[in-house]
Amino acid sequence: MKNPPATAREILIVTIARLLHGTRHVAVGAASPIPAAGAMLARALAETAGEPRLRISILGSVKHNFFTNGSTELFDCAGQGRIDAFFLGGGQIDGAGNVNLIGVGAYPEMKVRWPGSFGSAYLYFTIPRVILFREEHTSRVMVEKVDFISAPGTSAEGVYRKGGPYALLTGRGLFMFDKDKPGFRLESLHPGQTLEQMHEATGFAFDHAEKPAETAPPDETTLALLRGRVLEELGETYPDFAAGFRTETLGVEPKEVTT
Amino acid sequence: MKNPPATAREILIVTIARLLHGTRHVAVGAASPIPAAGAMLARALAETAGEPRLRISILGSVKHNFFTNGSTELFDCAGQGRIDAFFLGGGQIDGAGNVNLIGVGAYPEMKVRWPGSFGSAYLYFTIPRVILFREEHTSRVMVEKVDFISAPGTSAEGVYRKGGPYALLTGRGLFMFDKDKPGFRLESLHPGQTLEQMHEATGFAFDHAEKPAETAPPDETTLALLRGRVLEELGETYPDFAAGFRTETLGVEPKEVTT
Amino acid sequence: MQDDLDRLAAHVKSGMRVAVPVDYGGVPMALTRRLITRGDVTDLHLICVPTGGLQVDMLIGAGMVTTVETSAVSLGEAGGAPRFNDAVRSGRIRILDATCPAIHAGLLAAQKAVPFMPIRGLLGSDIQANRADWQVMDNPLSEGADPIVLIPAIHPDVAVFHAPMADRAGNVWIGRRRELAAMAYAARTTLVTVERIVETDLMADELTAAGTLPALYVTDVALAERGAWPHGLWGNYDPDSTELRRYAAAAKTAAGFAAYMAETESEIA
Amino acid sequence: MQDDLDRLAAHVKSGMRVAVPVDYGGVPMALTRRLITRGDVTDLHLICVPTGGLQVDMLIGAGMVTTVETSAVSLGEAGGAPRFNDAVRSGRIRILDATCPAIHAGLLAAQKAVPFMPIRGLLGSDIQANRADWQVMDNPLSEGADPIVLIPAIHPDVAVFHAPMADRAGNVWIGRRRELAAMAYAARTTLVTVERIVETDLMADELTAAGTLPALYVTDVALAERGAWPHGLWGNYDPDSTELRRYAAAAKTAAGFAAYMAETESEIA
Repeated sequence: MKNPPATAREILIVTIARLLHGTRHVAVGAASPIPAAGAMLARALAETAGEPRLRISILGSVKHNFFTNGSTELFDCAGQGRIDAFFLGGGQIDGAGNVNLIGVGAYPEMKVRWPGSFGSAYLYFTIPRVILFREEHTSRVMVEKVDFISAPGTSAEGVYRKGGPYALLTGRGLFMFDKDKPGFRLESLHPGQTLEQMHEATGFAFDHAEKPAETAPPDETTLALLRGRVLEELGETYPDFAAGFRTETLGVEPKEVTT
Repeated sequence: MKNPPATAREILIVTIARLLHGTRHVAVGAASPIPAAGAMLARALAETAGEPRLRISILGSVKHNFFTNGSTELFDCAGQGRIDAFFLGGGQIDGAGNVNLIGVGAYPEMKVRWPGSFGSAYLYFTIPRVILFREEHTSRVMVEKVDFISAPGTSAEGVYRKGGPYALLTGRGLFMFDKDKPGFRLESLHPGQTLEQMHEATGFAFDHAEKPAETAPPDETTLALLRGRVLEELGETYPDFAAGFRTETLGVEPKEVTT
Repeated sequence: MQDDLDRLAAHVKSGMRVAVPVDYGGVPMALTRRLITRGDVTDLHLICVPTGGLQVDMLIGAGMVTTVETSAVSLGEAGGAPRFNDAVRSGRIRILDATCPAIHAGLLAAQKAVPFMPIRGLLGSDIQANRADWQVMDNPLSEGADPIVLIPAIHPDVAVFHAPMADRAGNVWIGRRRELAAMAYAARTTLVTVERIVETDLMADELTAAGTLPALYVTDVALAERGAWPHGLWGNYDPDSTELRRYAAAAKTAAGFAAYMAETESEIA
Repeated sequence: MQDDLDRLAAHVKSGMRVAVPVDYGGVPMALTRRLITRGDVTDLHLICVPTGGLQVDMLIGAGMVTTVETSAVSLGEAGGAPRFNDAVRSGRIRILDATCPAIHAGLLAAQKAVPFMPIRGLLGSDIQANRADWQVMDNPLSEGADPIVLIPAIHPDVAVFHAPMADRAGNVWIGRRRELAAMAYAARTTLVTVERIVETDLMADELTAAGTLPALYVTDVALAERGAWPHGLWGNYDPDSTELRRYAAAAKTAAGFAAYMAETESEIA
C-alpha cells in the first residue's frame, strides 16, 4: 500500500526541515508545533545522512529545555552565536521584513492590541536564520508597511546585526529574503496556489520568476520518517496536535494536497 | 573559680564584636579566624540582647555560605547594600585609608609581590563598615603612603561611594576613620601599649586624645560567651585555630593581657 | 481573620513597582487573589519578567494597575488577555512595551548595582523609539560608530512569586527558574508563596542548594497549596486550561470579569 | 598512548586565552599536569576567575605563560605563589591586575554579547590607573557628573575546570559554583574533567538540572579521579595542604620547581 500523498501541513513541515539544513541548534517557541515538527524532521534527516547532530530547544518545555539559567539564557545563548535558527510569527509582516507583534492602528491606544513583542527585537538581530512563519497569508497580515515595528527586517550600516530574516513561509508559499534589496523573492508556490492569488493576498511587492516553482513535496523516505519517528517525538510535547495530525494524514476527512 | 583574664587575641575579638554592633550581615574572608570569631561573638551578643539576627557569610566555607550564584554573588550582594560590614587586610595601609595588597616598590616589577587586590577595589566602595584588620602594626605596614593603591580610602566628590574604611584594628590599638578629614583617630590603645610606641610603629600621623583610653576588656558574660558557644562555633570552621585558642586561653603558657 | 497570605499582602502598597513572573514560571495566583480581595491597593506599576498572564490581567481588571512594563501579556493557549487589551486600547493604563532581554537587562543592572546595562538589538524598532528612558550611545570602546542601547536599572519595590518549596529558614527552592532569583536580587522586598514547607535545610545539601534562592533575599514566605492555579507550576501541576479559557471568555467585558471574580472568590480566598 | 586527557589537552594551543577557576572552585590539576607534560604549548594568556593558585603557578613555572589577568595568585594557607611572584618581579610575565568583580563583569559582557559592562568602584585605584583597556566615562543616564568604569568583554578561547560529575551527553554538574558556567558561556571552547561519569541524564531531574551546565556549552569531558589534587573539590575532598606546602617550599627556586615537577610527574600523568 502506497502512503497517502503529503498534506498541506506536511508540505510546510518538510519545507521547514529544508530551511534548517546545516544548522546545529534551533530554538522553537512554546506553542509552535509545525516549526517543532520541521526541526524534528531536520534532526532525523541529519541523523540519517550522518551529519552533525541538530539540537532543538523548545521554549517553555521541560523535556526539550537545554537551559538551566532561567529565561535569560535563550537570549544570552543567541547573543553568543550558539543558536542558528529561530521562528517568528507576526500579526503583520511587511515587504522590508519588519515584524509587528503589537497591534493595529496608532500606538499606544491601538484599535487592536496583540500580546507584545516578546524577544523579537533582540533575537531578530542575533540569530542568523530567522524563519518568518505564519499560516494565514492575507493582505491584512502581509502588509505594505507594518503599523508598529516590533523588530526591523534590516538595519542601517554600522548597526551590530548578526541575524535577521532568512525566509517567509506561509500557507501559500515560500519566500526568501534578500537583505541587500531589501525584500522578499517568491521561491515557490505551495501546491494549488497561483501567482495571481499570491499577489492578491500580499500587501507588499515581491520578486518572482515568471513561472514560480511549486513547493516540492517530500520523497517517500522523508514522508515515512515524518509520519513515523517524527510524529512520535512530536506527540511527547504536542499530544493534541500530533493526534489531529495523525487523523488528518491517515484518512478521516483528509484535507490532502492535490499533486 | 574566676575565669582567667582576657588574652590579647580575645581583646581583638571583643573589639571586633563591638565594631559590628547593629549590623545585619557581615562577610568574612576565607582565612580570617579572628574576624570570624568577632562576628560570631557579635551574633551571640545580639541574640542574647534580643536584637535582630546577624548573618555571617564566610567566603570559601561551604557551611557558612549563604550564596548560590557563584563567586560573583558576594559582590552583587555588597553592591545591593545587603552587606553591612567586611574586613580588609593590607600589606600596607596608609593614613588616608588607602590599602595596598599588590606589593612593595615600583609597579609592576616590584621588589616584593603579594597575591593581589582580590575584591578590595569594589568592596571598599560598597560596604559601609569596612574594618581594616592587621595584627602586625609596624612602620613597614602602617606607612605614610602606600606604594600601590589597591583600594583608595576616600573618593573625589561625585564618585559613587557607599562604603569605605570604618576602623583600623591592629595588635596595638583601635583607630576610627574620619572620612571628612580624611584620616585616622586613635580610639584606644590595647593593654600594655603606650602612645609613644604607637607613634614609633606608625608611619602616618593620626589624631589622638592627650591620654588615649585603653581598649576595654570584655565583661564576664561576654568572655564566657566567647569561650563557650563562640569557640565551639569557630571550631567547626577553623578547628586548628580554635584548638590553639583554647590552649592559649586555658593555661599552657598563657600570654595574658595584664589588666 | 488574618493569615499568612494577608501578612504577605500587607507588604504591597499603592504606587509600588511590583515584579511578577512569566506564566509558566511560578505565578503567585493565590496571593494575587488575596490582594484583589483586600482591595486596598491601587496605582501599581507592574514589571513582567519578562511577560505576563492571568495575574496581570486580573490586577488590571480589578483597577489596581496604572502602568505595565512588559514584553507581552497574554493568556497563552486561551488567547489574548482581555482586561489588558481593553485597558491598553482605552488608554486606562500606561504601557511600557519592552523586549524580553531588555527587562532581564534592567533587572541585572539592579542586581549588579550599576545604573544601566548595554544591550544589542532594538535599534530601529518602534519599541526603542517609544522608550524615552532607554538611551542610545556610541560604544566608547569601538573605533567606528557603533550605536548601542542602554537599559536603566529596574528596581522593583516588591517581587512576588510562587515556588515548589521553602524551608523553615526562608530559603526557597527555585530550581532552574533563575529569573526568580534575578527578580529577588533586584527587589527591595521579596514575597514568596510555596506548595510546601520542608523541615530540612535546603542550603545544607549541595544538590538542593544549587537551586535555592537564599533566605537573605526573601522577606517573607507563606504556604499556598496549588498557589499558582489556574496557572501551572513546573514539576507539580499543569495549567488548568479549562479554567483559563473560562476566564478568557468571561473577562471579555468588565461586567463579565466582575461576575467571574465574585463567583470564584470564595474558592480561593 | 593517547587518552582522554590528551584529547582535551589538544584543544589548548599556544597563544590562547585560557580561563581558569579559583582554587576552591574546581581546578583541573590533572589536565594542567598533562598540558605541562606534553610541553607543546607556550604564550598562554591566563584569565583567573577571579583568582589563581597552584595551577597558575605551575604553568608559569613551566614557562608556558606570557600574560596573567587576575585579582590575585596565591597558594592560600601555603603562602605566596613562588613562580608567579618571581615571574612578576623579574618582568618575565605581563600582569594585568584586576579586582574580582571586574573579571566577573568582563565574562558577563561576553555572556551577554555586549562590548562592555559598567562597574562601580575602582576609581582612584592604581588597578584602574594601570588598565588602559578599561575606560572611564560619565554615566549618560545621570544628570550630574557620575564617572563609571567600563570593563570590556573577556572572551576566553578556552575555559577549563574540574567538576564532581558529568553524564554521557556531556552535561556537567557544577552545583552552586556558577562562575564555572559563566566561564563556559563566555568561552569558545570548554574542557571539563570530572570525578565520575554518571549513567543518568543530569538534565532529566529538576533537582540535578538546577546545578547543571548544559552540554551545549561543553566541548569535551574526560574522567580524572582526584583531578583537582592537591587542590580540593567541594563535597568530594579537601585540599592536600601538606602537598601544597611541599610545593611551596620546593618551588621557591626554578631548580626546585623543576625537581618537584620531575619527581611528582609520574604519580599523575
